[in-house]
Amino acid sequence: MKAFFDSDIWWSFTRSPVVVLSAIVALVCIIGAVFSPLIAPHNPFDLASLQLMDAFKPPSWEAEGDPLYLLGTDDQGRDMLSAIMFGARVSLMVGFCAVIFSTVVGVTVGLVAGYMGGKVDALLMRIADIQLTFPSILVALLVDGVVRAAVPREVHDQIALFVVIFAIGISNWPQFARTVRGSTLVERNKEYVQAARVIGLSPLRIMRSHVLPNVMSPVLVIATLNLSFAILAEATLSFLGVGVPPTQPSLGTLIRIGNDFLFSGEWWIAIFPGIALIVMVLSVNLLGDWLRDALNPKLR
Amino acid sequence: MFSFIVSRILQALPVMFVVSLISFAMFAYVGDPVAIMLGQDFTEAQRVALVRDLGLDEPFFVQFAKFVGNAMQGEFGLSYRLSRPVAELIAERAPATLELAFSAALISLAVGVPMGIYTGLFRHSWLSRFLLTFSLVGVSLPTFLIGILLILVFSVWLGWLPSFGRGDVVRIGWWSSGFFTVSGLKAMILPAITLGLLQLTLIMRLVRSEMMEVLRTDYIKFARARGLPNRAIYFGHALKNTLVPVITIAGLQLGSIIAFAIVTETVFQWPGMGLLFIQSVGAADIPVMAAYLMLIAVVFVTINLIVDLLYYAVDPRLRTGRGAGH
Amino acid sequence: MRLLRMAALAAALTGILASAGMARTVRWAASGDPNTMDPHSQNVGTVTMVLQQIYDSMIQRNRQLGLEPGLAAAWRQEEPNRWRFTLREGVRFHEGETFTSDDVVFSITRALAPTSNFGIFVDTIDRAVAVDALTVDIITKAPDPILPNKLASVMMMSRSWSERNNAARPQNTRQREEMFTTRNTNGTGAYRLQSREPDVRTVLARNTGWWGWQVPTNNGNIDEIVFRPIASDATRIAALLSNEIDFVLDPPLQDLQRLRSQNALRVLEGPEVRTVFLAMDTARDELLYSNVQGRNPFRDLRVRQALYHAIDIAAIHRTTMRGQSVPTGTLFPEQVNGWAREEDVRLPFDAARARALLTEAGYPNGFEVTLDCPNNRYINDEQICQAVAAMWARVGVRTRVNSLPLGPFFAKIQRDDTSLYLLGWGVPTLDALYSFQSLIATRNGAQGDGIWNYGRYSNPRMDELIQRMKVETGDTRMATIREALHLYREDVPSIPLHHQMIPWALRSNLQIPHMANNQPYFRWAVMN
Amino acid sequence: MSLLQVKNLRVEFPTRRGTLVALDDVSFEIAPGEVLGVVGESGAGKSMTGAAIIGLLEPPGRIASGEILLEGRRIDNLPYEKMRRIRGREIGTIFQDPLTTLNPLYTIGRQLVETITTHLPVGPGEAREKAIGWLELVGIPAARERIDSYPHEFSGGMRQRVVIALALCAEPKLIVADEPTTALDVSIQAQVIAMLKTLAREKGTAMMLVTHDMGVIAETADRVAVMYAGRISEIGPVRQLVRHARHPYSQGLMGSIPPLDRRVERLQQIDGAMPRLSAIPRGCAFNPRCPRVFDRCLVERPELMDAGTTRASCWLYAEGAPA
Repeated sequence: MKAFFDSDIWWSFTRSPVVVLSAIVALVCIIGAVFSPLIAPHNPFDLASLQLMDAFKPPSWEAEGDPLYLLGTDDQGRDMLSAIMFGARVSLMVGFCAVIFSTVVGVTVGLVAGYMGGKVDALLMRIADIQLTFPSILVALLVDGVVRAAVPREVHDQIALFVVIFAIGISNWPQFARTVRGSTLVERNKEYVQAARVIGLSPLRIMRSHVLPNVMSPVLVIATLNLSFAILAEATLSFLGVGVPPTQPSLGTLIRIGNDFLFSGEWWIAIFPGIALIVMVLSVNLLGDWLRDALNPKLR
Repeated sequence: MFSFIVSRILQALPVMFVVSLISFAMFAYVGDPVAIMLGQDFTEAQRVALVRDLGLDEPFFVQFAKFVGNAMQGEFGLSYRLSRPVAELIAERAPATLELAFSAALISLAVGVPMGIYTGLFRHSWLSRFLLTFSLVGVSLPTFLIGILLILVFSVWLGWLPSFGRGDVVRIGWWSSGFFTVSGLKAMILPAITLGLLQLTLIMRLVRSEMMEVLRTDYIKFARARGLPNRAIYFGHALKNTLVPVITIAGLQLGSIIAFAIVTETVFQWPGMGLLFIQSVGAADIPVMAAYLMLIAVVFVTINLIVDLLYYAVDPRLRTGRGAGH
Repeated sequence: MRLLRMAALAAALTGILASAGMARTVRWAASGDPNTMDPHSQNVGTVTMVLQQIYDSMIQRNRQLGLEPGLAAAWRQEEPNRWRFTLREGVRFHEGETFTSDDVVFSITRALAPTSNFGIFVDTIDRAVAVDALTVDIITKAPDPILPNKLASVMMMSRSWSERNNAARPQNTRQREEMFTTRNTNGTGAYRLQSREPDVRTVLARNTGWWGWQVPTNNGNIDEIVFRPIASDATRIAALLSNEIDFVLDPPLQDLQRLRSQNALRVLEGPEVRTVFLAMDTARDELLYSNVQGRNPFRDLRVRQALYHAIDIAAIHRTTMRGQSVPTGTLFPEQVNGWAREEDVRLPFDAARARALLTEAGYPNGFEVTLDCPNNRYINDEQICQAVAAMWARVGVRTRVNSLPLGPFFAKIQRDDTSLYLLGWGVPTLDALYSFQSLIATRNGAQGDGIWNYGRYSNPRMDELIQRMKVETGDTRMATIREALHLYREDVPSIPLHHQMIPWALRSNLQIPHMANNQPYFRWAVMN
Repeated sequence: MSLLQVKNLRVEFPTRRGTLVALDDVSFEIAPGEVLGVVGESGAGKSMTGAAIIGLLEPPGRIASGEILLEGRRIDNLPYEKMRRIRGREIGTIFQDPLTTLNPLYTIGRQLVETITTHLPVGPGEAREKAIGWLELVGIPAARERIDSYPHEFSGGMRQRVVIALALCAEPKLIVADEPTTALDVSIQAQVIAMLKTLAREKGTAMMLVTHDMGVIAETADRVAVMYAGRISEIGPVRQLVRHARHPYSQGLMGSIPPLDRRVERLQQIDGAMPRLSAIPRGCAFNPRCPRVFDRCLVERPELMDAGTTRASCWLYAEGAPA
């Protein structure tokens, strides 16, 4: 740990106020989102607690605002701040799970392809190429559309969250696979890996203990940048109305709902979730950008 | 040259095969067409008759071959939602999407490439820093929010530009074009910017990093050491080398414009294929989705082919048969 | 290359000329698009609002929704079961065919076909008989006092055109059939269909040869109507605010305040003859979408009453509808013949009573149920459902709102594939029977009875009253309606919410009479 | 007068842990037509010196103090545009790896022609003839046909010949050749060096030949500078320095010269390794490895001083050194 704080990464981290700020923002977002059930002022999912008479309250600093609702309420009387916190929770959860999913799939495929080489490599990379030809948002939409058609609506609502995670995750693995394969090819031919082979270590073990650690830093960079992509993809799907189920509104869902009130003076219903989304994604992007530069000093 | 194209087309075949297989699987197995077409009250005889009519009792590969055969003639059956031939629907919508994508691509390239070159060359100027920050905000802004904000500012507050639709279109054969009317062009501006912005920032960042990569190469150092003027180094040597990878990735990015058009078209109620597709996803209208998938695959394969040809034109190493150094 | 450029230039010029032409064009938007152009296939407002500009009926509505001669210049009930209609002379269809009694016989027969969705307007008709080219007799199975009211909704098609194009029977939308009439029209009306791209735009052009332009009240001066569906509320209103649209049929309620404050815009307000209510499956022994096993809670009157009591209609009126609704306790608004103030009384909002009733009925912990809800059909339909769901949650009935676009929504409930749904019902005939017959009567296969009764409510006493309504006249009939209304209040076959108000938003230079049936009649529209 | 004079050159790299001194107090001269060999281990500062002379130090590296003079003119502080005109025209450069120094997307002819027309007052046609002439001079067979070939159509050795042609084609007075043969096959190295040497002699071009290959130096150079940890540790005529090196480091190096012209992979004769720039010891930088280290070496840094036939920076040659 001490080594970490002494490292170049930590140094370049502390050197950039923007990066520190975005890390703090990201952390606040994550904490606010993860612990929203504990710290949110209201529970927007508890239908029974909604008071329709409290609908359309502006933010508390406005003339008609209610101190009870800091950022105002939506058309059903939901507290916007709580809705945003819960929404961010859904957005982040989908984002993280999707990235983990694509990382696991992508890294595995990349390692196998790079290590085995030959026909396995050619086949796997051909699949990745084919998928890369399709924009990931389209893949996600298609997966969602197919599942929607394949399962009854009630079942779909129950598994919708997983479908979205799967759809976004599956749309992004080739990036990881390609990078990892590239690094694996390089590592594979290095002496220590050759040596490990010669002394008869199992391929699995070699990959895990020798190849994997060396490909982790590009993977980390891609994963970070992909997190922002995944969050945006989820928001986009939800905005289009095909993402997470309406019972678990994400930030994208909130923006879609708020969009209807944008011109009627109730701007806060769309603007606050929009700001939350942008701030979250921007801070993740800044972190990812910095991480890429920090792990790849020659690019600076 | 000819054999190059042929080999590329041959390579595209498996892609098309896989895509049509997925398409077919969606078409044939998802959402049970028989149940959908029969509705509530039917007799067993009716069901069997329909199964036979649709050819669903035939072996898999026969059905698949028929599907591919029909698809090649543009025949995808009726939309479940609109009760109209899918091919007709798509043909009606395709010009809107393609014109929008074309305009967005033009914007993103015409602005993104110069910005990328500039920020790659003058890395420390304040303008570069500004553009980089701008690009980061650009990739962090979801497309739909950009669209909403543009509508709010330019349509509602300022009243300069239309907020939805294509304006007046001119028919040229079966193609409908918005390029020849004032209202069509005005209607194009906001959606094209919305759609192009993300690609613009991506292309800018791509060009920038490629430019920086190229500027670090030995042949650029050597060009400097030979005392060539900066103009010749940057725009002669560096740019051309930058373009090689940029062409590939920009080609793919431009392809994804067509996909992102789905979002833009929803926000601007742009009557293109994307709007059709999203309505179909919502309504589980499988024939439309399958046809759209096939069409997009064709578009992408075409884009890839064009990219390869450009690559071929730019990089002499490919022209001598075997690629050295790759 | 040169040639191509010339062609493009020419095309561009044509386009510019067309756009800068002198024609008075109304650009009109609504959230939904008609899903067919067949005049007898879908009895839905979004279809009618376009088709009634194109097709005429024998009897038409005037500006007060009263009746006036249409294609029939005169009519008379010759015998209790026989009506005689004298047709207008010299009327031609848009494609040139002369309109004759044969077309009337054809159209009525077509509306009677099994695939017709307009059966309710012709349910009492036995047959139509052409007496001569301009005279038609309509024979009813039983005396039908409101036949002219119903015929005001039956559009007249050309027999030769329809048969030539294999469209002798209405398109079957349930089986996803496409036929010629899905996209083509040939009416006698004030406007003809010039072009149509489903979901994109529908252009109507003035039919200068329309017989009605001779009638002084038809003072419309619109040359062209461009209809565009814009599903997104925000986009629709942005388009109006930025002068891309002249007329929005269904402006979102939340934007009214802002629209009123604009000088260039006007908001026309008025009630619609349309009542929004919640109906539930009272037929099955076990609900399709609920966690209750082995019994159907909605068959228990106490449960229906409990759900009724749990609704805070004042909150919905104030917040969800922003005042644009008339809360009601009955099946239709006062414009409808048969309405009675004493029967328009709601069960009061009383959550405690609701919980008590649920406990009494054996659901002390409530239950779960799914509420099917359209999200682009009625004013704030989805929001109403969500508000209701929250209110029911407070008495323990955990309600999942399943909101769908109108196409899938209607398809779903029309398959009886629902446990609970929200519906809004307009009354084009302005007579009580229409609502009772469609919504409350037992579905018995007869034309019109119970065809929109997707909860399959069935009450023999109610059915008897409805059958009597069909044949009785005068005070006897009024008393029957009154009794049916009272039974409706007591037995709660559905939970009424409100009559919707239908504000229209338009540019100030456009005048069009606001109609309680939410139908714009462009023959009366004037643009300065 | 010397062609090139480098006086007390100091190059620094600012980093987060303070400033690294990459070159410190480097001084030498090159006479017209003279070949100066610069040797030393990787990281000793050989290439850095070359880069400083042509004014192409990689940022953030910068010349902190000292002067570089070409024919008596200072060139280290010239504005970019003026310095550009000197590069190629007055000082030619040859880089190490011929596979990467040529732009793969342009024909070699185009690259030659643009260099010639940049610096010499000739039209494109004449420049092309000159280019063909240079290709013939550097030994490209069928130069007239091959001038329109792309770099990847040549072998490594041939490409380095093209690079040499590019460096010479504007007829510079000085060539900075940074490890010109290291990347080539051993069998070709000798040919290329021989060609380079002959050409330089014919044209009267002076050359700074950076290499770690003592064999090449012994055969080609007139004088040799030995660099260690950013400083010149010894400089003198090639014969003296090879045979009678004075500095203990040079002695170690020379001990490693194989009897024949064979490339030496590593200078392993001296124990230990050159210190990193961030950890240069106090006193003489060589002191941890020096077999003849004594007190003064640990505290005071030696300047270049006369050491008989050569000049060396070693306290052994100062007054009062232990015998």
